Amino acid sequence: MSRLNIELPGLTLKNPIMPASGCFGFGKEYSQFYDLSTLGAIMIKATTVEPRFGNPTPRVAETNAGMLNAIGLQNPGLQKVMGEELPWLAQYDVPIIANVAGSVEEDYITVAKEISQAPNVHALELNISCPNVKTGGIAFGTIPEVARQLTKKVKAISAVPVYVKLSPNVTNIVEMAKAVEEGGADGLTMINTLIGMRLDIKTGKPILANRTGGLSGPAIKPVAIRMIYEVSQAVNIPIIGMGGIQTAADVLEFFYAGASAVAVGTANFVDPFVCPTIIEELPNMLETLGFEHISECQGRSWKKHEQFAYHRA
Amino acid sequence: MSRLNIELPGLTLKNPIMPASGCFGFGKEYSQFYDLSTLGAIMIKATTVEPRFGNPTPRVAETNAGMLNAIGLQNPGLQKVMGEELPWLAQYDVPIIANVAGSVEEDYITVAKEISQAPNVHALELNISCPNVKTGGIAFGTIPEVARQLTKKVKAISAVPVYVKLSPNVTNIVEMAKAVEEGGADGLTMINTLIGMRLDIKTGKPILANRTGGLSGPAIKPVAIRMIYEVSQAVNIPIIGMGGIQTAADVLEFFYAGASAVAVGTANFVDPFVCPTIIEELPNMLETLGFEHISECQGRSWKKHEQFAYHRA
Amino acid sequence: MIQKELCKIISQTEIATNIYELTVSAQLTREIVAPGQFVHLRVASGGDPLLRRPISICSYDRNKLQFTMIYRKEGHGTSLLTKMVAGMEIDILGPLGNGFPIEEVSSGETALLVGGGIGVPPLYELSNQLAANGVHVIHVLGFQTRAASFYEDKFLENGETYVATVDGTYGSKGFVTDIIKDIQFDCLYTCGPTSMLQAIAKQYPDEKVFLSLEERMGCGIGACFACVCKQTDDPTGVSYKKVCSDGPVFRAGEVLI
Amino acid sequence: MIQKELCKIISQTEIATNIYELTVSAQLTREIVAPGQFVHLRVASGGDPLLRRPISICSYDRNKLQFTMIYRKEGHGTSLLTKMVAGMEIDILGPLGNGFPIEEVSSGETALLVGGGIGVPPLYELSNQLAANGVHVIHVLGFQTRAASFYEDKFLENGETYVATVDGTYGSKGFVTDIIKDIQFDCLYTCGPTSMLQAIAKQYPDEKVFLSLEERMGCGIGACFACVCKQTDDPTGVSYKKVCSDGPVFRAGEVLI
Ligand SMILES: Cc1cc2nc3c(=O)[nH]c(=O)nc-3n(C[C@H](O)[C@H](O)[C@H](O)COP(=O)(O)OP(=O)(O)OC[C@H]3O[C@@H](n4cnc5c(N)ncnc54)[C@H](O)[C@@H]3O)c2cc1C
Ligand SMILES: Cc1cc2nc3c(=O)[nH]c(=O)nc-3n(C[C@H](O)[C@H](O)[C@H](O)COP(=O)(O)OP(=O)(O)OC[C@H]3O[C@@H](n4cnc5c(N)ncnc54)[C@H](O)[C@@H]3O)c2cc1C
Ligand SMILES: Cc1cc2nc3c(=O)[nH]c(=O)nc-3n(C[C@H](O)[C@H](O)[C@H](O)COP(=O)(O)O)c2cc1C
Ligand SMILES: Cc1cc2nc3c(=O)[nH]c(=O)nc-3n(C[C@H](O)[C@H](O)[C@H](O)COP(=O)(O)O)c2cc1C
Ligand code: FES
Ligand code: FES
Repeated sequence: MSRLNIELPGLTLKNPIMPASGCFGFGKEYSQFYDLSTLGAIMIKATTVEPRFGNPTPRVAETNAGMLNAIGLQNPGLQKVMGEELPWLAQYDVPIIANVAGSVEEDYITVAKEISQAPNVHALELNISCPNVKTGGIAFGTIPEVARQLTKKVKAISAVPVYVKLSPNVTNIVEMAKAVEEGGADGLTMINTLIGMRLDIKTGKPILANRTGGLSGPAIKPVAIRMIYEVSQAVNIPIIGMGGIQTAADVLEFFYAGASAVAVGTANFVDPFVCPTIIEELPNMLETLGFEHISECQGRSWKKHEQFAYHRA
Repeated sequence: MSRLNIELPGLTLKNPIMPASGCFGFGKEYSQFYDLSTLGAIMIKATTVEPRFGNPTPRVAETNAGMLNAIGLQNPGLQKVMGEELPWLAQYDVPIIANVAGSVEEDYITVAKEISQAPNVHALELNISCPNVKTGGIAFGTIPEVARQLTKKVKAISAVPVYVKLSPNVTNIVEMAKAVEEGGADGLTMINTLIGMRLDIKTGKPILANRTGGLSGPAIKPVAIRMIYEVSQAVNIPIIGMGGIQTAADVLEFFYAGASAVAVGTANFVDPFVCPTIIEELPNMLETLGFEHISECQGRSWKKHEQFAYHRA
Repeated sequence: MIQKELCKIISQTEIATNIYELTVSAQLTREIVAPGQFVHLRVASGGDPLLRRPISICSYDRNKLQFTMIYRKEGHGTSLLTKMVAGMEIDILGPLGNGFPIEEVSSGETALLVGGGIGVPPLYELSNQLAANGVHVIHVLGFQTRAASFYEDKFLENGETYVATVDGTYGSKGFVTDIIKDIQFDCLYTCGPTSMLQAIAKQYPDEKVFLSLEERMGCGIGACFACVCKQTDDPTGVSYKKVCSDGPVFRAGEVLI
Repeated sequence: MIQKELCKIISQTEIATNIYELTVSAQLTREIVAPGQFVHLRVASGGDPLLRRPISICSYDRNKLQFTMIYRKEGHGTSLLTKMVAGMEIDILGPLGNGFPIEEVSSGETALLVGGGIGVPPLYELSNQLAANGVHVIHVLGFQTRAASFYEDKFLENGETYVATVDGTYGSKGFVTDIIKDIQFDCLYTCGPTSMLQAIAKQYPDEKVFLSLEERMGCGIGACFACVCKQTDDPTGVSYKKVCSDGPVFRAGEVLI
């Protein structure tokens, strides 16, 4: 019996562990280390209509228990992703979640329409929250009405369920979540990176060429947990949680907060085997804690105990 | 020659290092370790009209490179602070910045009016950003117009300059900063804690009795630096920077970002000697980097190099 | 006075399953004034973990300037601590807090010392000092299981010692509270899980009982208000004690537990 | 193939001021295919520091399954690394990247190896392999100061070796670019500060020159796009190479530096 299988809109997951967008490329590099079919799903790198080079380097800087990145959505563009990356990934038995990015509404719509038709793309992740792109983007991620509108338009043309990726850089995350739910989102993914900066002690200047960057890694985990805790109680669509996950225990913390699946980002850089390791460790950890299935953990931080009648511990 | 003295509204500082509010009580505990007169200033614990017990325990939880707290503004109340704590502190040659908190406007005004008259209180720090109190507070820290109004009213009755402490839990920190500048603030202090949460792996429940808490420590430093970088370019009042400072190098990073003085919070718990250690190390570090005075570092991340003609490096 | 000192590790041994005995050489031993005080350990020089860890002083030797702690490997911090070996240095802040009042019981009187699990260590120095004062000392120690039990032989040197294990693998099966029912005493000192302290306080509302409390801490020195507990007798609703600096030892009934 | 391995430290020595030579026993030595490849080291098991550190392979021994790195104590990560001693284990990911193409120069021809500071180490294995192939190898090594110089004697065993120091405390005063002006070669290999690489690339627009680049890295394996550089010949404006997986060695002119 599997303790880990999860059903989400568009996604039948062997397990709820997937690499986060931008932290796994299009999978090739990690296929050197393990069979990608072990993964619950793969969130591929953001795709835009045209190829993008992204920001100048340095693009990463280290922080305490975290890192900043300002890659700037570098990607080979829609045609190449459709023609090369997705077909390559099709050799694996793993659903793909395509991360869709853009500067204006039409960009999102063009990418979403086409990429959602790729046979192995089972869901879209609408990236309305990338902190590293100058033009556009920011309003989509911070103004509820703008986010709702975009979600609605993308939903109208997408061949697969649409998850919207929320930015943590807002005063009221619940309001954002409700707006995209209203717009028809099938699910949420959260959180994207916090906006941060590091300065070089010798020059006094930003370490990142882009000046600011997105903060990820264990440092942001408490912010992610808090936001998922709040949002999961306010919406009726599932959440794929992320932000600093490194261990099986972290995964449970995200489930307790209200997530129904999780993504692992930065930790892949520290340990390329982190996803399969977590997948391997989870069943034992569930067993020890007295859970028969990981879904029993979902929302445990706020659900009343009656709802856990089947729970042994 | 001192490389460290700084003049700010109401404050003549021997050096720009001060313990942050809530992390130093009213100084007594740390006076066991060193002479409090070595400090640039002291930001005392938030004071409210009435004594407050604060939140139930546990009130702290550890996170990667940070901690969560939900003390809930425990304090002995205005009368005791005026009658006992401030007179006790008067034995030291150190300006006090009084942190003023409340649930409604009148609370702030009552405390500000009276405490600003204490002879050793040289400035107020208006705490519109405490994430750990249920009633009120939150609107003051997140709605620009509300913050502006409150600042204006407190300015009108305060006998000393007023600094406003900004919350990082907002979409647009620059907007908040400008609003309180318009309201007449003499300076800003930033950042207060990010809202975060931790769940217990065994029970699934929040570790903090208050559920959520304020995230502080090195984990949040990149967020603080980014916000100070943005705000210092947008306003004409000085900033006292804080958020994760542990070392003399961190202090310079805050100056480069645009701060004119800094406060050290969580690091006091890790090393009770952290403030005097930084004060001792700063002059050498400045010397090595070729600065004659710490003020030369201020805003270096965004100021044009011409403005640093006197700088040797 | 509280010191912050880099202390050299003299020895570290796993004396029971996941239970470590750690002895350090420390000038701050001079400042220890009572059994039941604790220290705050920094287990990593960087920020992971960031906060110090409170650990009780189990015994100390003012002549050798050494003291010993016993701790259980729990989470991240104590796991890292187990990796340290003799010769390495560890950053210690202490001694902290107020310990057990040994003057509350006189020569010839009987003291009952009740420890649960990782609450047992601070009772050891207490036992030594009481025994040295001619007090009749009885120990009741509770552990989860035999493999996690320790120091019974050491306590035996000072007086009668009863052991209970939750799973019955050693001593009597059950809780310390079952054993102590039949024991007479002039003063009771206890340290252990909160549920145990609550039961004991309830069992002896009119006796002289001293409890050592645990609470999550920030500073450990009274500055951050992380570790407060309410005073029992509280007309205003805002009176409190800090476990780190007013405690960790309180007289039963003094604070709400 | 890239391996992730816990490697035992055989030795660590400070061979010049703040310059450490670290030798580890590693199965992954088998996978090293060219001088100039690098590894990614995890210096702490927790999150501080979080990311791995890229360090070049300085020499390796396929029989003993050992390899040696030389690094400078710079910031937090390398400082922690200096604390590790023989017998401890270190988490290594590697070998990474593509090294120097030794087949570009044949027996009897002359190779000029130009290293600056901490760019010197990867040239050592290169020198060994070229010398073994019968190539005439000339070394030009630049250091800040005498105290930071290392390995001159080792390079001397393979061929002529010139040293320059910025402050003139050893060898000729000045930069490696001054020395190499008068040297004839068939192929030039270089590793060091970007400014040095730029100067060399400019000095020899028409010669065979291979540069090893440095860039801040995330993953080290080509997945994160942290370490890209633009291709020189770029009609679209979006062509790039990744320093970690396409490099770190590139032919001069191939990418913008
Ligand atoms: C006054 C006092 C004396 C103590 N004496 C001893 C002793 O002698 N031997 C011993 O084994 N343990 C003792 N403890 C408990 C010990 O402090 C915790 O087991 C330890 O802090 C756990 O740290 P960790 O990193 O392994 O666990 P984690 O769960 O990773 O710790 C996370 C955070 O929670 C805090 N924390 C976790 N459990 C406790 C706890 N029970 N009490 C207070 N804070 C906690 C940690 O300090 C840390 O800040 C004492 C606690 C207090 C308050
Ligand atoms: C392919 C390659 C090979 C290298 N080989 C060597 C070698 O053989 N010997 C040696 O001493 N150094 C080498 N370096 C440089 C070495 O990686 C840095 O000195 C080291 O990462 C600094 O880490 P730190 O924690 O001490 O410094 P910190 O400044 O604390 O590091 C902060 C962050 O910046 C990164 N960083 C800082 N400096 C550099 C740099 N110059 N290049 C890349 N990332 C950097 C760190 O990896 C880390 O992520 C190499 C770099 C690359 C890219
Ligand atoms: C190097 C890097 C690149 C990223 N690129 C993307 C991206 O293209 N699209 C996206 O939605 N999120 C991107 N992210 C954000 C991650 O998907 C994830 O939301 C975030 O890093 C938090 O998770 P973590 O702490 O596990 O890394 C990127 C993150 C990193 C570190
Ligand atoms: C335990 C604790 C209590 C705090 N209490 C207050 C407070 O009473 N008033 C206030 O304005 N800020 C309070 N803060 C916030 C700090 O003053 C500071 O803004 C924040 O911790 C970031 O700095 P740091 O990372 O150096 O701790 C508190 C922080 C901590 C950790
Ligand atoms: S731990 Fe800070 S007051 Fe007790
Ligand atoms: S470091 Fe990640 S692609 Fe090169």
